[in-house]
Amino acid sequence: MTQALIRKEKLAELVTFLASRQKVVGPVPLSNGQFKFAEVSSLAEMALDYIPTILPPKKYFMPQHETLLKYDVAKGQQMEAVVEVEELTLFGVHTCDLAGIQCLNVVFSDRPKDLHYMIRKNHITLIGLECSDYCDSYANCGMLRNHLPKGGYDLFFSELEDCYMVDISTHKGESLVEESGLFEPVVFEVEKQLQTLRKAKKKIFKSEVPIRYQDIPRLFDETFDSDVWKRLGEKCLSCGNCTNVCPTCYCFDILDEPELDLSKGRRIRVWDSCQHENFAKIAGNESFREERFDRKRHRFNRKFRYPMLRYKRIFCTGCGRCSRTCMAKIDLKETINALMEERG
Amino acid sequence: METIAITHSGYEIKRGRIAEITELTEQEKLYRIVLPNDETLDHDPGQFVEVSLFGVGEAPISICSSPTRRDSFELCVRKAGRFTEALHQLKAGDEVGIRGPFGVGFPVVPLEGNDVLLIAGGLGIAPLRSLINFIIDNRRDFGKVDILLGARDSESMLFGGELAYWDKRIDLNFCCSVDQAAPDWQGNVGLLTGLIPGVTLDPLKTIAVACGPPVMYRYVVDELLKKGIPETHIYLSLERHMKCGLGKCGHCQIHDVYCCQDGPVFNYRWVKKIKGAI
Amino acid sequence: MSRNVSVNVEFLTRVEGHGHIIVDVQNGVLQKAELQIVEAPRFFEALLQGRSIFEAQHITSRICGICACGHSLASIQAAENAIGFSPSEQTIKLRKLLLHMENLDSHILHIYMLAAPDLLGVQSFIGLMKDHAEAVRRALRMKKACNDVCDILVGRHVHPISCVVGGFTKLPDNKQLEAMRKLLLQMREDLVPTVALVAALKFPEFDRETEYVALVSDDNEYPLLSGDIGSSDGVRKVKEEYREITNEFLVPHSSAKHAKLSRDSYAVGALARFNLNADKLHPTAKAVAETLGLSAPCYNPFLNTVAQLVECAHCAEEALQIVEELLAQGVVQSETVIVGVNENRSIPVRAGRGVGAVEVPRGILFHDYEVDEQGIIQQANCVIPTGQNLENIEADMHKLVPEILGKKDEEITLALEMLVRAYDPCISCSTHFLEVDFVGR
Amino acid sequence: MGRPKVAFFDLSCCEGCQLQVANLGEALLDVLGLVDLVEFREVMSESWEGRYDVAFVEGSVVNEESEQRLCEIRQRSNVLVAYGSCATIGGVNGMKNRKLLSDVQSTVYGDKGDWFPVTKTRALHQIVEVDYFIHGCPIHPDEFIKVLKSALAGLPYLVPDYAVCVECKFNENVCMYDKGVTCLGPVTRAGCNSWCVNNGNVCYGCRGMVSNPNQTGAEEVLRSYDLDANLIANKMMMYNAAMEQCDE
Ligand SMILES: Cc1cc2nc3c(=O)[nH]c(=O)nc-3n(C[C@H](O)[C@H](O)[C@H](O)COP(=O)(O)OP(=O)(O)OC[C@H]3O[C@@H](n4cnc5c(N)ncnc54)[C@H](O)[C@@H]3O)c2cc1C
Ligand code: SF4
Ligand code: SF4
Ligand code: SF4
Repeated sequence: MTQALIRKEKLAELVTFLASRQKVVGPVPLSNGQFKFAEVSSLAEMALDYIPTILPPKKYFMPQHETLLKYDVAKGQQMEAVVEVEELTLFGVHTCDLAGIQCLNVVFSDRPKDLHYMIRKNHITLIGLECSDYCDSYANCGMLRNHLPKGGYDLFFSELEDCYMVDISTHKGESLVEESGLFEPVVFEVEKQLQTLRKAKKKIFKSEVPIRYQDIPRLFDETFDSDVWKRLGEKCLSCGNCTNVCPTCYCFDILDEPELDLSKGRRIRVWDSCQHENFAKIAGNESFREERFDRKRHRFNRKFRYPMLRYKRIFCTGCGRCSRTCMAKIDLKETINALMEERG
Repeated sequence: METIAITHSGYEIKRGRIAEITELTEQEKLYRIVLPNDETLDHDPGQFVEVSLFGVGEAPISICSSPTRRDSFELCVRKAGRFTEALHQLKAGDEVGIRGPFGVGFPVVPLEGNDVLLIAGGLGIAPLRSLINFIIDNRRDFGKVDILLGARDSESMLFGGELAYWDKRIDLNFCCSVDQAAPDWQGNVGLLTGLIPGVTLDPLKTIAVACGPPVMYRYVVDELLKKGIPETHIYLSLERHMKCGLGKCGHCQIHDVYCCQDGPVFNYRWVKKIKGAI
Repeated sequence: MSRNVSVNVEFLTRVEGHGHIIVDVQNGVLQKAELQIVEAPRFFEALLQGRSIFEAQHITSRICGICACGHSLASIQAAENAIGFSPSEQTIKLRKLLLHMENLDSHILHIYMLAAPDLLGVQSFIGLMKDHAEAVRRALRMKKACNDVCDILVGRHVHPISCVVGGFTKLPDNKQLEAMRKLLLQMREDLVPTVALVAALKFPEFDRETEYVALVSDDNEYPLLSGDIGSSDGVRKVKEEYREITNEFLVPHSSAKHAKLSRDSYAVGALARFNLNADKLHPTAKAVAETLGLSAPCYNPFLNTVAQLVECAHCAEEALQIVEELLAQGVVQSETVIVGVNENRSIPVRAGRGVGAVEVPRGILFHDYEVDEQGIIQQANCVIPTGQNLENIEADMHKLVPEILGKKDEEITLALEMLVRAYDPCISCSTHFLEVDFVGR
Repeated sequence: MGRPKVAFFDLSCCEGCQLQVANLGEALLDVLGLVDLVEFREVMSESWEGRYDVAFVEGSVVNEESEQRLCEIRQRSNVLVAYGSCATIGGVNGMKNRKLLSDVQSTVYGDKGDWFPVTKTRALHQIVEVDYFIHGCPIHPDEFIKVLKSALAGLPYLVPDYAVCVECKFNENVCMYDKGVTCLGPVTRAGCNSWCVNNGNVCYGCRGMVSNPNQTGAEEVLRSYDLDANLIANKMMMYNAAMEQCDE
């Protein structure tokens, strides 16, 4: 669509404007240089120079605990399917997380569609924010080509010298721009600045691992029996942190939560993880991924190979969260490097 | 936070009424279930439903009746844990929730006009029974039909009366074997795989369908290949942990496929390519 | 009058922990009056040896679920003294707040759930639900308020999480302080009918003068978290000399040790504190004392329950004041500590000995640790209030039984149970203490 | 059908878990509306002669007397629930199992140690059959309610067999390892909603280990923090020592 720009000094006003319309969520600082997406009411509460939040924004699209049905068994198996939603503006989402949301979109709109996800998604306004440098040494968005915007937002902000260039990608975004009255038309000078930024990024975001995007799935195919997996298996504690923090992990469990009177209750879904031992266990106690290394390998393949076959895209955004969070120091880039080394 | 009521979410259940319960063994019960308003489940043999009891949970269970019998459908459930034990507590007249049918069942179309070799181990007879009765009800559409059945012992053999009927029918070759024989057992003793060499068949005209515990498959496939049956003529039903049945929750994923939507029945040629599938 | 009485209450109810009361009267002469402590010993002192001083709070908090915050505070004080760490003013303030909540919570539990049923002639608070439904609801609400404040402050009341050596691992923000303030204001309101309820109760008449021991200080604050050890017989010692106060000894019928000072026994707890420090109470508490007719010195152990209610008023007012001060000043979040077992070396450690002396609901509690230069515990000792009271309880029983011999057996039994309960004994606590050197002298 | 008869008992413990029940506040009244509370020594003088539908037992077995009491309770109960770490895994009482019993006794009671005979600490299921486990030191009120509901519905309660980290991540806490201290979350079974970490402390493992912990992996991680071997062993065994002996 079109573009606009907003002066930096107007940004605070914009956030206040957004917050006056509906709940706004943005990156806020925690201790130890970490961040999370949380409700804000002003620009001052946010840290726009953040590195990937502990949990990705997926928690707004498919919450940790989510009600699917409400039931009442007082007279047989009665129920009502429900979605719990709220209008939400997500502010300052990096390109890697936008890519993560796009991955989830693909999965949940694949037939049979997931209405809970689809409905919630339609209540969320997404405002992206461009990074000009790697967040930290764990990030590997360059390798996955997610350092540049590839859609998936309503508005997208790129920080330039004294303004933000704003890409307007949807009708929803356009009306925000109009209603706020805080944006200006784009001028040539600013367009040039954006070009300079993108050119500079080309130099900065070199692939951290010497492999081309299209060659990645084959690497995993060829190293299925690699010893690298065995070594990861010895280190991995199966805590599931890597899957919970991953923007494209979406596995879940379904549970019933009865109320105290036992007749009414809710059926909910809760994030689950393929790293847990019982995840793939069937009656008779047979488990198809009993060994830690096997589960580790499954996870990597579910990022880099299987989704390529099914959805024609890699399900790693390069956000680096899994490596950042792992206390056993299992590192995604190191793992890919090790696989490449072993394959020779 | 606003709560919106929705329909067609995929998670809603139909309220199935248990019309009849038959105790097959100490571990297994057969449930005949009727849907409201004379609705037909309209399934394919080999498909499954998610059975649900609010407050307890859900479990995938194969439909073991043939789609040709349309007024109700049957499920054979083994007591395996929390959910299935709760199900075993129910009485006729009680309600269960039903979602589905789900998945890709047995290859009915390719089977038509061909000879059929059906191999069931243990509880694997449940889904195969659907296919067997379907074949019986459309008998002339199929060639020669062999049924091989294996069980731990005669006690755990399911559908005893029906087996005898199949055995009696001249248009079916029925053969069974037990791992451990009681003193009064007259039939074959030994692993199910031991029955395969004895079957006379035209390998290029035969399509084999197997359903049973995962350990069984490797041996069964070996025997079938020895018989000269082409890989593409072999179908296996794979059991995986399943939750949603909608190809989302990830539990049943094998490589890029979801067992619940793309399976549970797969062609062996595909299975062979996938490490760890069997 | 020569009669025989044999009281044998097995597993005394509505007290914390396991004890029996044994009384034997032959021909009108008291032969035996014992509070047998049959709680199996849990050996906390031994468990602490060889562990990091940074784990002491977590472990000793598990001595007792009811006074878990008190144990934590005494443990932390001892540990910080041992390694030479001085807490910040904000930390001390928050610790005082925690101690007030602990005393409030425990006293409310005792007044409503453990003591009131006796005085109202029912077997338990379940019995109260019929005729005193509003009181039960109020009691639960007041307890819940204490818990909620503790949840905000330290994560939970039973085995607090965030108060550790060095300070707090989590500090309340303004929103949370506001929530605490609201809860405490409600508490203040609920205390009014509570006082009315207790004012209407009739407590047994009984007096026995004894020695009372509690923290004392020279300033104007009602001493709970700091001070010297003082007694109504004029003894005053610094806390490091607590052993010269407690003089513990073992008796065969109790896995808890007994204690004595100037006389054969002494008492600690709300009544002891009141007797020694009544003039330092918050004005509201003084007014409550007046309403309830309690004045220092009071020698009726049954009135310990009344002293507890007076303290409730004090603690609630002081807690509210602390919260309001913090709201006005703002909590300095940067004081949050991350300690673990100090693997990040955030707190300097040195060898040494430290003693913690804290006034917890049932009286003065001592923790005493000796650590090496790595901060590993070499010796540990805990002296629990109930243990200090045991000898005094038995002395009370010796005086009480002859006075009520004219009554029916059930009445005697009930009177004895009530006496023991009035001390609000915490038996699980009392079965862990002391070292070899004090035994059997 | 009358309401189920429910009783609470305690063996060797701090009684903090009963307090957690008493502390349910007004929710306690809802619970009391569903069950018939017949025995609860800490807050009631009533006692009951008949069978218990559900008996909640807190505390560990540390001497012959408590073993006997436990067996009696088991005999009189249709359903037995072990609640609190002391009961479910031995808990802090188990620490003494790693020391010589006689040393432990004399440390506390000097030459009078044998006045109070004790045995090694054991969890309830090491002696009698246990139908439900509510882990934790103390128990989490939500889980207590969950188990109560399961028991009343006659359904098994499945204790989560994944790590505390899972809930910790759901709660979006900054990981303790990132803060430079070590945490037992990765090997401890979840269910407490990462209570300790939510409050800025580390997990001490009070719920016991997941059924198949990567213990060597975990020790490796702890070692990288320059802790001496004793401290690491102490850390892992604060709650789990009684279970160690059961594996022997
Ligand atoms: C496609 C398919 C068809 C099936 N058909 C039948 C059938 O016709 N009759 C029958 O009796 N059983 C059938 N099963 C198996 C049945 O789903 C499980 O026995 C049942 O889910 C166990 O649930 P539970 O709550 O009783 O067990 P739990 O108490 O949850 O666990 C007991 C055991 O069952 C395993 N288990 C739990 N959930 C599942 C699950 N969703 N899928 C597989 N295993 C699980 C556990 O890992 C454990 O080993 C089928 C399974 C699949 C995948
Ligand atoms: S696999 Fe790791 S780097 Fe890739 S998207 Fe997931 S968390 Fe981010
Ligand atoms: S803080 Fe502890 S429980 Fe939380 S993620 Fe880190 S290791 Fe796991
Ligand atoms: S975080 Fe760990 S120590 Fe704390 S309650 Fe949970 S399991 Fe227990």
